[in-house]
Amino acid sequence: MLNTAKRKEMLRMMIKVRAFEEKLNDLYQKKAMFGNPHSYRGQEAIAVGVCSALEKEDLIASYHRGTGHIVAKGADLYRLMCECLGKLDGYSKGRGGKMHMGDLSFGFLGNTGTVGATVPFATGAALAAKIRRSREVAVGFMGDGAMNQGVVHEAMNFAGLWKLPVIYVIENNLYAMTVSMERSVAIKQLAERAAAYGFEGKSIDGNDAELVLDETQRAAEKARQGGGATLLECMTYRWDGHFGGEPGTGYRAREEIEEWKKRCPIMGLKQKLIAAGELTEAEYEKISAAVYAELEAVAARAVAAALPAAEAELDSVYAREAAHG
Amino acid sequence: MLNTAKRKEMLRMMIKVRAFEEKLNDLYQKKAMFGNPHSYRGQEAIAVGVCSALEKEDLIASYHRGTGHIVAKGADLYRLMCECLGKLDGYSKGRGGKMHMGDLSFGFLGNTGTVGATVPFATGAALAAKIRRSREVAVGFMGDGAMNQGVVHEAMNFAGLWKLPVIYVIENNLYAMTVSMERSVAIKQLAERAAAYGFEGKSIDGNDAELVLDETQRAAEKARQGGGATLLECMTYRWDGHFGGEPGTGYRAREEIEEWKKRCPIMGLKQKLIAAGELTEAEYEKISAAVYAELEAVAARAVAAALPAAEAELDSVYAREAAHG
Amino acid sequence: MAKPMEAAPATAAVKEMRLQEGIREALRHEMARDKRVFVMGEDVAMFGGAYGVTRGLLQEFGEQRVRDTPISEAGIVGLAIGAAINGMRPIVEIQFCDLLPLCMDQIVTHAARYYYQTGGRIPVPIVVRSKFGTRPGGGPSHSSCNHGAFIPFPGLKIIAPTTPADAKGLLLSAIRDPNPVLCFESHHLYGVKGPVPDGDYTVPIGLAAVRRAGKDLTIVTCGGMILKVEEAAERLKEKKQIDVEIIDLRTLAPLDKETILKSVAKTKRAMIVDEGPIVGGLVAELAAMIQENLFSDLKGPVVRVGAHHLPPPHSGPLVDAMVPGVERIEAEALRLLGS
Amino acid sequence: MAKPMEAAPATAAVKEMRLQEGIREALRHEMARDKRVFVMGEDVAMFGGAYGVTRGLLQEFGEQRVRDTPISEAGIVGLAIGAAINGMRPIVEIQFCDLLPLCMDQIVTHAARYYYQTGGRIPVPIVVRSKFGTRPGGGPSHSSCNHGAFIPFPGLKIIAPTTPADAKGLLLSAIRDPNPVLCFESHHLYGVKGPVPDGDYTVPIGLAAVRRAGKDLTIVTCGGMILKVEEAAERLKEKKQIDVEIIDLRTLAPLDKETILKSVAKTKRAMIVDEGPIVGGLVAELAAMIQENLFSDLKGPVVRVGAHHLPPPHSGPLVDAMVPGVERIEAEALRLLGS
Ligand SMILES: Cc1ncc(C[n+]2csc(CCOP(=O)(O)OP(=O)(O)O)c2C)c(N)n1
Ligand SMILES: Cc1ncc(C[n+]2csc(CCOP(=O)(O)OP(=O)(O)O)c2C)c(N)n1
Ligand SMILES: [Mg+2]
Ligand SMILES: [Mg+2]
Repeated sequence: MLNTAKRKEMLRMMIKVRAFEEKLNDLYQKKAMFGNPHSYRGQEAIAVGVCSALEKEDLIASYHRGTGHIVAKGADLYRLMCECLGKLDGYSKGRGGKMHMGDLSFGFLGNTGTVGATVPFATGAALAAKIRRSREVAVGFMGDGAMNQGVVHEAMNFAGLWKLPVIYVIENNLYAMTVSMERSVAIKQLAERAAAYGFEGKSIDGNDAELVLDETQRAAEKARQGGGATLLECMTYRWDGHFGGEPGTGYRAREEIEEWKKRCPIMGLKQKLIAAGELTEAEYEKISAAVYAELEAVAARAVAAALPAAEAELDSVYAREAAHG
Repeated sequence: MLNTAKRKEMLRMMIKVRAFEEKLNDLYQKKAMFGNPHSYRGQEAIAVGVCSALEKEDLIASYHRGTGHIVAKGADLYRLMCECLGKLDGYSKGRGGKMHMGDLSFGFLGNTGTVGATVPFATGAALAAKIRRSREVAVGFMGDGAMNQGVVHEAMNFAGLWKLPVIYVIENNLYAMTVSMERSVAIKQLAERAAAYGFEGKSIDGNDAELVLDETQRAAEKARQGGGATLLECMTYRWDGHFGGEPGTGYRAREEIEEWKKRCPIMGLKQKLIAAGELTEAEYEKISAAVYAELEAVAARAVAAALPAAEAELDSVYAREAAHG
Repeated sequence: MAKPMEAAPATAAVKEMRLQEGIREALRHEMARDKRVFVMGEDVAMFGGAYGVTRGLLQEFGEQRVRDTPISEAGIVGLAIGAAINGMRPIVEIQFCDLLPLCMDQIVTHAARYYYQTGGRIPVPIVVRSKFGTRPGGGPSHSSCNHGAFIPFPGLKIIAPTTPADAKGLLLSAIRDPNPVLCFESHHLYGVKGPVPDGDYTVPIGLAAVRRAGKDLTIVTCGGMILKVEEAAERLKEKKQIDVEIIDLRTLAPLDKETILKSVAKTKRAMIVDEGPIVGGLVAELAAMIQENLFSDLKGPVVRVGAHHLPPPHSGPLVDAMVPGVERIEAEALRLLGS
Repeated sequence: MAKPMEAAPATAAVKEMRLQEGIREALRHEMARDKRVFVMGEDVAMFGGAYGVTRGLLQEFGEQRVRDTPISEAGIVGLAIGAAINGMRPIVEIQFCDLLPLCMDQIVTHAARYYYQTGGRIPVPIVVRSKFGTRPGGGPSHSSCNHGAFIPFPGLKIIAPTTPADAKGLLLSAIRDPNPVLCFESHHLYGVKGPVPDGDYTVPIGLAAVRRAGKDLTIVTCGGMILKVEEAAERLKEKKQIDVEIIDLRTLAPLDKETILKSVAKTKRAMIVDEGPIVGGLVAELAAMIQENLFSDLKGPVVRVGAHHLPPPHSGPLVDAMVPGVERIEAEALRLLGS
């Protein structure tokens, strides 16, 4: 079992992930951001559980609902917030927005708004590790809806065939935008599909951060030993609408939403820690307050930051220097 | 069990399918055809078993190795041969060649040279039947290699989700061009993938025409009853090279080729019929001779047929009349 | 080619509605008229489409003919092709045109070539609707204008309605057309209102519309850019007494050369304004075609005004700099007119 | 931009080989020099590629770096992108360009935009090799020329070598380039022989080559068409004393405007000859660009000579009618020259 420090750090990180979403939504409501947020609230245990199991050199690929993964993998909150707001200080200089980023300095392969498109990136990153015998493991995050994209099928077949050190993490929040899983596939659990590619698939409680961490560690260990790919289907739920401005109630029953909110990943870990005498209410409040305060400061700076100069970026499309030095 | 007449008809059709391949290869060697043949020799039991199980209104979609399916579904040999030779009398007026045809008059949805691309056509044809409650069943033929195409994955998921009246027939001849199945997927049998889409998958001896017919009938019956899709993986082997001019020996052991030739689908059914006293050697020779004679006549006519006039076809790309009258 | 019905048939009643609703009118009208027509796409049924275009269709026509799909663009188009071959008239929605490359093979290699490659035996009457338009917050995967990228592929028809009435009339033509038709719907125009005739009428595919008559300069454009071009034309008139003739393509393939060349032959100066990339695509084809046909009449080069050759950016100022604005259109026009 | 190395470095020995082998030379040279380089594609390892380009690489570099793949074009390119992001230099073979639409999304929306959309943090140095060229027997799915269709998409570099020496030099530039590079290899040129210098040299991307000097007319072309254009030029010289200047683009994106415009400014007449479609694509961009820049110098319109706007047919006579032949090139040139 994990030591107290690690468990508290995971709790703190989940609060951070959620606080970021809440602050971003706040700025969105105030029309301070370009585009829409895709709230990660409710799914925090997955990003935090997975990233807490990884080592520094390990890599993740993300998708449209990516802010949670990016925060959990160790992004600088100010630069991330700036990117959401289209500011020059953003990771992508405001060019990409939160759906289009990437920075290897914290092991982030990148994300994009095209569902499923980055799954082969994680797979290819794992292929690179295999070819040059380096230790890193790659994680491909995706939503349940991505499992019906052709390129995801193709990528997973490669991973099984070549025993690549990759972990596929499906965040099954039961809906792809407004379409429920029952209306997208004819199987009970998406983890069943791993068998079609010749590797292990497992469906787990995605709201239990420690469980997610354990399973990720097992999968990463196996990958480093040459055991190949693993698919982890993490069952979870998105608390908010699909994106900002979409309430998420037109196609989901209020009871269902309430039911899932009772299984809050943060509250779950908090109660465990308190029950185990490793945390007090007061301590929790202190941690939480500190995180939210940090976000306030970050947001204030990001709002004040400069937008990119219109003309400056116009020939930014070709890389000049030889790649990787 | 099938009656003698039907069994003999299947035998005759398999000979016809093979004779067509042999005649086409002959013309190819003589440089009488444009492009290359993709010989179907060795796989005759699949095309004939499947098509013998279908009713007139049922539909098939084919692929690059399609001449066998086209003959078995009832194409006119002269027009098919003309198409191979790029003649104006061809089904596609010489525009498409044998890889690009389609004619609903004998239930042929069409084929194309893009591996896997017609699998969604069979699926969509089945969707049409479901929406308007018509009786026809659609068959999607494909090679083993097609199972790793994204669009095939997407189409099969639709079929499972919507319980469409479609039958997927994988002709698993163990190789995709020069790449063996072991070097393409990490599973033992491709039929296992049906589970990922929520319908039944079965791996059977693809060189036993009667077995193929039985399984196809079961699947078609089920489809007509609203039971949805079935995947039939028919294990078989291609006797010749991938296409004309490619010997097929650079990546396959001679022993393997010889082994499979011993399991000739035509000889198999012939022996059964003789053993059952339903056929004599002499009778067989008579049937065979008649078929080969027919092919000689067809080829002679096709060779003598006119090529399309160069300019005539230049604005043939848009359909003028409203579709379907 | 038949004369287009520019306005309501004298008899028909007219309703004011948004372009989005004009499209829906066409879908409803044809689904009621023709049992072969059905609609499928991501979130089109229960939710009524990401932009509300298909709202109410599920309730009116039922789940057999209005279908939510998994996230499988290539499969969606592929199934539509198969259903069309088997006698149906599928209409699919691809949520935005950045996703068209996912079904590119099915569209350009199969749907577009099927009629030709079957010797004219099998037409593929499908309609693929998608949204285009570059806007802040969309970013590189959600905000493209790739309408021009489909022009080099034979066998496709491509439309881009700019008024609610055209939207209904062009969609009806598209659904009834025996060929695959791509319909590009502008993000900038969904909300634009205008009169739409009741009942059955079509706007023929292949016919451009002269939106403003002028003698000094012809500006050819399509989709959302029409708004900026019209404003620029107003300014040029006010400030400099320049009379701009505006041609709204409405159909991108096949191009209405007759209307375009007639106008340029008159004004002797042509400018192409498009939200798509300045390199390749629509602006290139139009400029090349016009100078090929009217070289000796032209008083200046055919000028291309398009988006800078970049992925669509996320941040507002970057988008503003990339996409042609009224000022840029105005400035280019003045440059061309040498004033 | 650095001067291209048109010929062997004075020192280097020269070997006569086919274009196909020139490509292989580049792959071997760079795989030996740079451990990050690896090759994958359908049938490229054990079989040596559908056209033999990668023959022997498996034996020389082993199965880790030379990989046969399943039939998964989008996956192949997607994995290449991921491997490139993680520090490798993947070279993938897509068996023929008709299959590029299957990986269109990965190429144009992701590989091409990644550097931009990550704020310049992550380049994607991949090379996608594919065959183009229309020939009898290929038919609508196996015989396309869609090289021009990629021009509207920012972030890509596109090359099309026509000599064995260029093939080696351009491929070496492509593999070392930090951007995604599409390499179109002509079916008609694989077998063409020529001298190839030993050792390390590059032909820079972005530089066209003047293959024949002339004063009367500039013909811009690329890929397999070079053979027909050179023959037409010979005939025009013999029959009519017409001096044609031939520009072989070698790089389709970014275009070498300098070389093209310099030539046309001199000859005052330009013709674009391409195996791709006459509508849209490469011929349109070049015609539009040239008239935009040299309108007042031109003595006639920029003439486009391309394939008729059809899917590539199967039957010989149909292919001959569709693809520009020497006669058509010659006739168009005479028409443009008014003789
Ligand atoms: C390929 C593709 N198709 C459609 C869309 C539009 N879209 C954006 S998010 C989304 C739903 C994704 O669902 P899921 O993969 O389950 O992720 P979630 O949003 O639930 O986290 C859709 C359809 C897209 N971005 N990309
Ligand atoms: C999408 C696609 N990729 C690659 C090719 C080139 N190619 C033609 S046939 C073939 C092998 C097909 O193998 P399989 O599906 O098993 O059919 P078989 O030839 O064995 O009958 C390949 C790779 C193609 N035609 N289409
Ligand atoms: Mg989901
Ligand atoms: Mg096979």
